[in-house]
Amino acid sequence: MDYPLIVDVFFVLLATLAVVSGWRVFATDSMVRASFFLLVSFIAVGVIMILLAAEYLGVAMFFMMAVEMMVMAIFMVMFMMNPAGLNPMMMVHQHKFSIAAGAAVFLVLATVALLAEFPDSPLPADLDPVASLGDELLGDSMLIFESAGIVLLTTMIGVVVLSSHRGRYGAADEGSMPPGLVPGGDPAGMPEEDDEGDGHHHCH
Amino acid sequence: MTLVTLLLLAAALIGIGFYGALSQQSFVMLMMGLELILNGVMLAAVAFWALSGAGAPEGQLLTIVVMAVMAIEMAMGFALVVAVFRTNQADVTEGITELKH
Amino acid sequence: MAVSWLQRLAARAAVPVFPVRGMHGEEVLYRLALTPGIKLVDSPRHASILLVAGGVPPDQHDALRRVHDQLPGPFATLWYRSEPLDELAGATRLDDPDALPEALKTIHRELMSGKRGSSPRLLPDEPPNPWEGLGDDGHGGKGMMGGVPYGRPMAMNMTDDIRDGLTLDSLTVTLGPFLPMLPPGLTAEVTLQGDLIQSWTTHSAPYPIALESVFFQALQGPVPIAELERARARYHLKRLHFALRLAGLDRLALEALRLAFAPHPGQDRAMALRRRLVRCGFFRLTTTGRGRLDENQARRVGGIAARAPGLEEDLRSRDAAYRRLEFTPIIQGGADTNARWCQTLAEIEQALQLADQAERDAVHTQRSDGVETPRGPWHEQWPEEASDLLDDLLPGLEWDEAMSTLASLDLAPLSPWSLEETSGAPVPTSVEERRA
Amino acid sequence: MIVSELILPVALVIGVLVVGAYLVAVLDEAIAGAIGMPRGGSAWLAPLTQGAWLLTQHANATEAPDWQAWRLAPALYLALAAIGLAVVPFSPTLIPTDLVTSVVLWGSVEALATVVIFLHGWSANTLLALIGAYRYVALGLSYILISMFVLIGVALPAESLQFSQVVTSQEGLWNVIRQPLGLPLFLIVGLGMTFWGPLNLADSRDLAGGTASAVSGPPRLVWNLARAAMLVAFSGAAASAFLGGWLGPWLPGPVWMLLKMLAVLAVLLLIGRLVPRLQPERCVTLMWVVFLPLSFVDLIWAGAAAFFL
Repeated sequence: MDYPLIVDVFFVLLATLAVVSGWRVFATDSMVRASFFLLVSFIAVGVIMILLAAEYLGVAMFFMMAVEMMVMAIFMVMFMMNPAGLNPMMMVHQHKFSIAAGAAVFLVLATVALLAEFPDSPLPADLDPVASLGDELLGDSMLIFESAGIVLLTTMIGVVVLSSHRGRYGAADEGSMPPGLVPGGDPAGMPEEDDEGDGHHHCH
Repeated sequence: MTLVTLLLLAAALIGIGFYGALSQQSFVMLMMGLELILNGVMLAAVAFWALSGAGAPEGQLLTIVVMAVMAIEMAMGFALVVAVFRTNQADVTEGITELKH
Repeated sequence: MAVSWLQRLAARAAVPVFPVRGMHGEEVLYRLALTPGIKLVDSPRHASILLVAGGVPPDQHDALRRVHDQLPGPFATLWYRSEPLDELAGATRLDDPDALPEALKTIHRELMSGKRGSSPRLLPDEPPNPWEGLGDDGHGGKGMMGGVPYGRPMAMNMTDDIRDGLTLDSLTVTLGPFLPMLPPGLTAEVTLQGDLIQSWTTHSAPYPIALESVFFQALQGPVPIAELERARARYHLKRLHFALRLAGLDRLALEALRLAFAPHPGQDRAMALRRRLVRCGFFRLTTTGRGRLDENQARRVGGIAARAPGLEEDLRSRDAAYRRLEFTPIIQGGADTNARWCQTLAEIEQALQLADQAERDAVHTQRSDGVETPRGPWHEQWPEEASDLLDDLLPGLEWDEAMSTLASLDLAPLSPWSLEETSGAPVPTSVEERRA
Repeated sequence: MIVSELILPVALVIGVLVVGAYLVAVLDEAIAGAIGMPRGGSAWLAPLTQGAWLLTQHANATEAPDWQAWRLAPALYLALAAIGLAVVPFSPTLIPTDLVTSVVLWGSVEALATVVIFLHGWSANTLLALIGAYRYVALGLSYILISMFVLIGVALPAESLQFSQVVTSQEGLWNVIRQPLGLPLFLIVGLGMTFWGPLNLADSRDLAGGTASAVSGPPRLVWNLARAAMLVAFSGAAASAFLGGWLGPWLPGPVWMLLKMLAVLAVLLLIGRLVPRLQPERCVTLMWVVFLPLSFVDLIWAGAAAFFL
């Protein structure tokens, strides 16, 4: 399928933007910038999707990722000690191995892309991508779509439980303990050998 | 913009994401690596759908599913970070040597 | 001449003034707020004129220099009843409140047309906290901990969080003395986590505020109750103006101020103001059930803060003249911000009603051994300065709640000078005699 | 072809944004004067003189700001307003960008606005701006959901995610009547995304201007302009989604559209002047406990109405 020249020009620009900002994610000191670089990478890919006629997916990418990266940035601020990047910062492990692994993955996938033969069958001219997606979601693949919905709901509940301050038997940071079976007795349902003390608190 | 160039772009994004996921100590940065991998996967899926799959609707569906996976990954990741941070006061991957409390 | 065309247009803009509220400088600012063509702004970055209203104690001159240097050029300073800093000896000084608006407009015009140069920078343009990072990657310490890279500790939290159990980064800053949301002169060291106040240490008390001379005269002998009560209403209305402006209700804030400056403010206008406040949702949307004082604190602050939770402390009820006017102290059932504003509005109405009644019968006060000031009872001693109770009160509140709590509390000490003396109005002789 | 596909839409969007932003300032000034604020000079001139003053004022620096983000944020916010307005149809033929998924694109503009506003407060590296940024995120994450449900509600009867189809679907009955909850909820979203009036949690007075508290000169002018432009873009979206866009008797379509946009603007600015700023915690509670369930109700209502009518 042949695209007009202007589309190719845009594609080259967007591809460069996507890769450069994707790389800057791991090369910037500021954690907030890192999350927004990732957002830029996603937006560039989203625009490429729109160029590919996937109009719904491209636009959905914008708002999904905007919200997601906003939350990500807030978490960065909360958990990182250098969120603003005022100090140089490099928190990596197995660095050389990771670079090699990343390069290897790229090379393998690139080889596949270059050498494999893919059928050349572009979109039919009369296809309405948005309507086709909608028909699929609420037609043949409804089960998959609804399962995804259920999984998301389960995730929400699980996440709230995991991150909630209140445990079943009291606040998490105070060491929630089940009550005894008899008044004043040992906590119920705790293994005998579980000795309270240093075992849990590893500050690396 | 051909299928090969699109796939090369996807491969580059996946490669960078792979590097990030393996090398970063911080949980949140690690998740960013995973997201970047999924970014490449989605791009590849849409590229196949548009240029090689004759617009089969399952191509778009796959992308939607990947988006859902991303949301789940994010949510679970953050919940883990919060839980680990509560007990260990750290958000680095080495912080979880045991996950019971 | 494109530039001069732009400058001519800029010269016609409403004059953006950042007021530094020094001692006894507030009165003139209320008048400026009602002046068309002058805009009092909240951030020095948004101003072209720094108006220092009232004196600033020497130990706060450094803070004043910092505020001065925050104004973006071109800017000028105007010193109203205040001694310019030594470096700015040539700056305009003015003592006449009536000449102030015109002077501000002239300075702005001259500044825009280039006739007047920008005020010089007073402090060197260098980072206040030089880089002190240590360690391999500049983390500023051993491993990844510690260090003070820019004179501030790394964003790590060593104190326990007080709300959600996540010990996240905290930020310690010094606020005041010229932050427009705080009472003028108040400085505090505050640790914030997001917008949650974790700790608050008051460093210096607010500047004293001046009461109208009629309160001083009431300690000398009988004064007309109408005058006394109108002065009381005016005092509360000015505080209400500040709080309403803070809540984004500019129009009603000005309404409160207009009522305060009206020659014969009637009770009906105060009631109308209260009705409009209720209708626009001020009590439901903006004020909070936070900032609760316990009984000791309420007694210490005195006045409205004491009567709102139900302490019937009011020197007026000892005065037979007030009793003849059927005065009984108003009380509310709560000790929080919301109750304090309800109390304030109720007392404004009550004061204006008493004034109307007293004026009809020309009633004078009968006792002069003590007077109930708007700030609390002034009997044998002054109403006490109570800003240190903020240290207990504010931690745990969000920024917005803390600011509205601060606005609802009247913590400043009373000035030994009357408002008329400090703002340039003719001083009633009795005050002079008393001081002599 | 280039004229009709590139220059005309761009000129239309920029023209409406600039004139609209100016009108927002004039209207706000006029409303302020009408309800009794002291006024010096004419409302028509005030925005121009204020703009000229900001152009002559120098742009300041703070200690170690995130320069790129700090300077980019106002421009990006303005660009978002332009993108938002670009999908608004002015007549069946006069549509700057007739994207098939324009309603979803409007949703993304709202989400990206949150990012940009956060960045504006974050990058200044000063306390009050930072608090404003944090607060705004809490607000932004709340109103985006409400907006999604309300917008799905208008897409239902149109059976399309395209604003022009949404307008066409209102030929019989405007959505403001068909879905009575929709427009009020959407106006709340609009106040949120421009942090105007009661929902001004980002640039509020208790933060001395919040995210804009440390900005002066031309960047502040761009920021103020972008806020006004976003209001204009929002009024366009609201007019097409609920007030029937270009539909109307006697007058040509674009004129109807502009009139409806002005009406929405007037309502928003009036709310901004009359209602106090919400306390942040109460605001978030209201959003999640009252308005979000109401938006569910709105969606169910819209679905039922689309099914039975």
